[in-house]
Amino acid sequence: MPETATATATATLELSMQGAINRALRDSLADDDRMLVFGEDVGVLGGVFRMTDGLQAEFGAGRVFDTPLAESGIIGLAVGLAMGGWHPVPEVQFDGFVFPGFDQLLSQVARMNYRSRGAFPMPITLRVPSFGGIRAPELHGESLETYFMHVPGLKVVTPSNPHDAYHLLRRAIAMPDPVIFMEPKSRYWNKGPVDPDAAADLEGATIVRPGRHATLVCWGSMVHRCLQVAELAAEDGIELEVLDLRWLTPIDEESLQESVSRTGRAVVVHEAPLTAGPGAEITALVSRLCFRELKSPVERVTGYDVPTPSGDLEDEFIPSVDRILFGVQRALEYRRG
Amino acid sequence: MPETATATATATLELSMQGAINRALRDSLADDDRMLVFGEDVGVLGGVFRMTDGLQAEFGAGRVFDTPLAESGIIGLAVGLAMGGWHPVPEVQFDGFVFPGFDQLLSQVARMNYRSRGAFPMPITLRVPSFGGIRAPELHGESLETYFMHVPGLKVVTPSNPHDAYHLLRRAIAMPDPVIFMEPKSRYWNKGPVDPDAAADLEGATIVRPGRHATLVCWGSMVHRCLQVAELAAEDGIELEVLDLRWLTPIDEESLQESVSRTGRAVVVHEAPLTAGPGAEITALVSRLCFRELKSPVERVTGYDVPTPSGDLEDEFIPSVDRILFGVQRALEYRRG
Amino acid sequence: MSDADDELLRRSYEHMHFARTLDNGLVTWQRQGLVPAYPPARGQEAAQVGSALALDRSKDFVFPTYREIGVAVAWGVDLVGYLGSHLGLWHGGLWDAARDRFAPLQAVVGAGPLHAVGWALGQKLDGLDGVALSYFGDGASSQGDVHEAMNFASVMSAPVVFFVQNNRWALSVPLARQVGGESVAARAAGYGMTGTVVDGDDPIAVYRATHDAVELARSTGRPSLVEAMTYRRGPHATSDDPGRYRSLEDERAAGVDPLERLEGVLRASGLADDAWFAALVEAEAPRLEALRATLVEPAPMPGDQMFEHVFQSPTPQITRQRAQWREESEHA
Amino acid sequence: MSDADDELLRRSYEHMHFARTLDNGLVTWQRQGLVPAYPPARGQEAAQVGSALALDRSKDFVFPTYREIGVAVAWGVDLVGYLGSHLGLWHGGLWDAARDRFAPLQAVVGAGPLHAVGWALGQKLDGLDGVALSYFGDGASSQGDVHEAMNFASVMSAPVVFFVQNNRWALSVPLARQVGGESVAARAAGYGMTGTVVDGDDPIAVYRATHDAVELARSTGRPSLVEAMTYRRGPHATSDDPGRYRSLEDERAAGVDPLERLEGVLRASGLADDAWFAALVEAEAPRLEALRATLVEPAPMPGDQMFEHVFQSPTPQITRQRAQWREESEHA
Ligand SMILES: Cc1ncc(C[n+]2csc(CCOP(=O)(O)OP(=O)(O)O)c2C)c(N)n1
Ligand SMILES: Cc1ncc(C[n+]2csc(CCOP(=O)(O)OP(=O)(O)O)c2C)c(N)n1
Ligand SMILES: [Mg+2]
Ligand SMILES: [Mg+2]
Repeated sequence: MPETATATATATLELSMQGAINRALRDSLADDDRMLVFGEDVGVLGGVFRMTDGLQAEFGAGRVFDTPLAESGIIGLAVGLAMGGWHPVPEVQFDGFVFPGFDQLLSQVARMNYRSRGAFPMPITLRVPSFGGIRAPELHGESLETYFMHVPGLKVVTPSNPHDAYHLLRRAIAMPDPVIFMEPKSRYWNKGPVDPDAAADLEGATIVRPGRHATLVCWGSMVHRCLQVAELAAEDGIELEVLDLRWLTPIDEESLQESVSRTGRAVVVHEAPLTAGPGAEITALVSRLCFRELKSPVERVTGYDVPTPSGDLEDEFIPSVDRILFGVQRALEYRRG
Repeated sequence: MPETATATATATLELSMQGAINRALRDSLADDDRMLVFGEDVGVLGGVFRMTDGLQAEFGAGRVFDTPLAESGIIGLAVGLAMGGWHPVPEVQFDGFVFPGFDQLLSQVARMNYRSRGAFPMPITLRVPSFGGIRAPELHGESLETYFMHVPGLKVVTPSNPHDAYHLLRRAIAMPDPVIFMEPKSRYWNKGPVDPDAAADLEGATIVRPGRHATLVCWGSMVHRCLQVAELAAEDGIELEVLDLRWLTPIDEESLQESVSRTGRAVVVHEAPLTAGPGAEITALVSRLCFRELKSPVERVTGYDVPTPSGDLEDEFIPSVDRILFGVQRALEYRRG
Repeated sequence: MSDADDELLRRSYEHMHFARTLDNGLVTWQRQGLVPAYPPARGQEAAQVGSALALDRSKDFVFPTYREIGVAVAWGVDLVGYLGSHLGLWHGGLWDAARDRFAPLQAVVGAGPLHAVGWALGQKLDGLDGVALSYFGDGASSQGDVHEAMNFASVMSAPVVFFVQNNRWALSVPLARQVGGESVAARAAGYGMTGTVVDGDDPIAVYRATHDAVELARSTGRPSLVEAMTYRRGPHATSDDPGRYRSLEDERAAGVDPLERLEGVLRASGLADDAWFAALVEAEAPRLEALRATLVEPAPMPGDQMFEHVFQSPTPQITRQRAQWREESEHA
Repeated sequence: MSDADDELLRRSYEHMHFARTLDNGLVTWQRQGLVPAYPPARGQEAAQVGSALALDRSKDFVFPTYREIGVAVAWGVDLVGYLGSHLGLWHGGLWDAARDRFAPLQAVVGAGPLHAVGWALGQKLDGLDGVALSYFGDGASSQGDVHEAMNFASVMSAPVVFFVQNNRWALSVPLARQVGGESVAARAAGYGMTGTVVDGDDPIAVYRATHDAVELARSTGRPSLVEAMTYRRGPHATSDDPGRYRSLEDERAAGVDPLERLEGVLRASGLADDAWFAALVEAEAPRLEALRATLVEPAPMPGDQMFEHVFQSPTPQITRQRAQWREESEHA
């Protein structure tokens, strides 16, 4: 059930990420009357995750509407609407169902501004409930960072907490370029403070816990887990820095370099499969940017090179606290030469 | 115009890559009566690149046939045929038109063996004319390595010369798993010796030119260019090793490690855009496997993070001899600390 | 009515009733925490059972979605294996899909029909006369893949029957906002094939329409489409709350439940009496209990199964990752 | 015939003739090495010009494929810019696609119709009465996207006209192996919309059918489909050799060339005489020569344009790559 925002004495609200995203959509719809929300079941139902709850009632079926069940159609429709000067914010119901819309996304959304030499900007924010962790059916728990990051013309962002979710989504919607907004569905119902008026510092990455022995590089669903790991490691006197990248395109190379140069070691954590995963790019960047400072090879703790397995096996697939700790240990125990 | 194979005194033939691929298809069709070839314009016409020339005439329209113009249909058809015990070898006419078939490729071809716990193997070889260099229209010159490499359940291979093309294709077709066969279309018409009976040593990567100052890591269309670079560098006394990876899934990590550990420096060259490109994985691997031996950060000389541009700009986009030489120079001139 | 028809009526009822019993059981077990999630087929039993019975188990092949429990029951799929998917043990399910000629569950709406076309084309190439039955919904009809499947089947003359369960809802979206023209069967003519609308709550009507379509495919190789008009009487899945998007009036417009209807027919025609119905319910109890027992303590899926089926011939990377997984799980 | 019809006949001929002249020119210039590749529209001029003239240049919007030179001519697109795409200067072309209400060339067969639907839906949401004209071919009709576009347009009532140039070939594949049922227009009914077949070699018939479809869309918001039956009289593109897949008989079955046919009508009805035709040809010469001149020495496309349009707001990565590109090109 969607919750109602409960205002505290200050402007800070206690919201789940679902509440924060719902509110960001509502506030953006109110501010920008060219913005449209559409997708499968986002209208009357309010979305299978209730992200669009109440929006059709408030803004009408012209601004917030259900489409037929066809992802290529949804994304292609967004292209045409953007060509007509609208700001589409479509939803794809689950990560794995971006694939049927892949051609429209890669060949059209990402290229129309280019193809038209700027005559048709594509201010489209595609919301994609992402990653695993809810023991869902097949193709409802995919981590598609790589597929998005490799596409020239797309920007990619993912929040790890309600406050960032609110502000990053509002920022994405306001941007003149297409943005893939990856929502960590396993964190939808976790609450946190949201200050709608304090948008500071959402440009790049952010250090969510400072440390000095190694940097855990993460985003979205894995940030909370990395914080748990850091807490456990601290009991053994190991101080891990946790860097929440937030933006996967563009990657905040400066923050990455600054942190890892300081700690000398990095462990990248993600749910996506290892090979050619998002961690490959981050590892390549760190290996170059911190070449002199790196005391050990960058560790990657990731999903395996297997299809996201069924619910019963999901905990074996998604990086666990233990697996991340093993990665940290490998990094710390490495001795050069 | 397709050529006729001209047998020399020995068993070695002088064939273009087009001729070698055409012959590999023919020989495989002859050996395996469950094999089927289909796609857009592959039947009567013999393919826009004449790869399937003469095959329908020889094997009939039941084994080699034209489909309607729909890539998802072509790939989905292959899945059903494989479920019925056939060995489909479909063609997608150009790289960029894999995208409309992406869902069937990722969610079905790559997963059906897994989903069915081996009840339905997918011995499908998908031929994809790939990479740029022929000044073609939009989406006819894409480099999709990353999109394929990141998919659990797919194998990926690309030849750089006619002999490898013949044997790698025959091997791919004979494999019980789905293989993406990326054909370097800019090399289709270059001739070379093909010995159909000598299939030795096609498992992993191969050193196509030995050297000792740095390793150029490349595959497909870029191998020839890297050889040119090595030749030029040799005039200046710089001995570059050229490693043709051939298999992008699985990557031959041993050969990579052996070569770069020896030379101490690596330059990865590919046409695909930089970010999250195939070079990211290779850089990540090398940075880990050769951590102690690397004298400089791995260089990546790649396409830029822009959509493959039109013919007039293609030479600016695809790594040129000069740009590769700049990369080599950066690697060689790097001084640690 | 012939004896064969009488027998068909009784067999249909048996399968439909057991499908309903199992469906109800799964919804209950989901509430009890034994099953993570389940998409009920309530109301669609006549369409599912009637169509399944029209096939030849020895040569035809079923391509299901995720809601075909009635088909699975009538077809005789190993139900413990079938439930493996809904239990979260293995996405595609755990029955032997090749032996049972019943493809793994398909999570991608609209992706299956192309597989049916490919399989059917293979039959033709092999000179065999098997027919593929492709199940999908009114919502799925919107997907591009379904169009491509129908066009391919027509152009290539693949012996496939496209069987649409039009249950009037695709999750929360009603037929009128899903299907331009509001009839999937009306699309068939545009592909040069027959489209038949049938009362999907009457198993005999469904059986006949499907049987005709299967015979057409078997004898001529031509595809066709059967649209069974029915109603999704339950939620989309156990996590869904239909009250948010449809009213009780909506639901009442569905008419009499197909099981009640068939019970009436059986009683009115004297084909079954109280004793027959009581015996049927009694015979179901142990079957249901046996299935429930497997849910209470399902055999856990070993983690290494995750690596086992990625390839027929695994890569060194998979082998290494599997070893690392084992090492880390043992030492954790 | 009314004066307006007379005028329409003459205007159609003018545009069709210039489109043909330019088309011929491009084929020649391709052989001369001035143009890398070109897909001729030969034979489709009546379909293209007749449909384009039925639109309102001030409010409607054209979504072309890659073969619509006749539409571009009739619509008045800046032709130097239009040729930019075929010259390899810029994929989408170099005219101002927003100002000219003529979308960039579309290389992905079947991708455009969804854009037309989106644009048309936007008109409706804006309370405007513009109509989108979506061009595509018989081959494109096989793509899933085209199905999704028609269904979306119908369900959402988007004012769009799907205009199919059925030129009987999709590269080497003939209609019968492409379109199940062999009629794209026959598909329209299945979406609850009108489908009209029209003689695509008669510009007036095409004009009228398109005009009706546009008026229907403008006044009711309903989409519809017009299928113009024509013939691709040239190769698929300059690189193609149709002799490999079709015979001269095939080609002769196409009937009289639409330009010759229209010339006959104009002469027979006394609407044009030798002098009129001669004047027309004479007026074309300088236009053609001016275009040729731009091809002989096209303004080179600066390399940094590659980076310029990736984003409206570029990333640091793009900016850095652009700088590196400049440095390396200058020092190379
Ligand atoms: C490609 C894809 N998009 C979205 C979904 C999410 N989803 C699952 S079932 C469903 C509705 C399907 O409706 P219909 O085809 O009518 O079948 P029914 O559920 O009524 O049996 C949706 C939207 C999905 N599984 N696959
Ligand atoms: C998605 C996609 N697949 C394949 C191609 C290659 N291709 C370009 S045009 C063409 C034939 C198109 O036929 P049709 O739609 O009838 O248009 P026509 O060429 O006859 O004008 C093909 C196969 C493409 N451009 N896009
Ligand atoms: Mg339904
Ligand atoms: Mg055509």
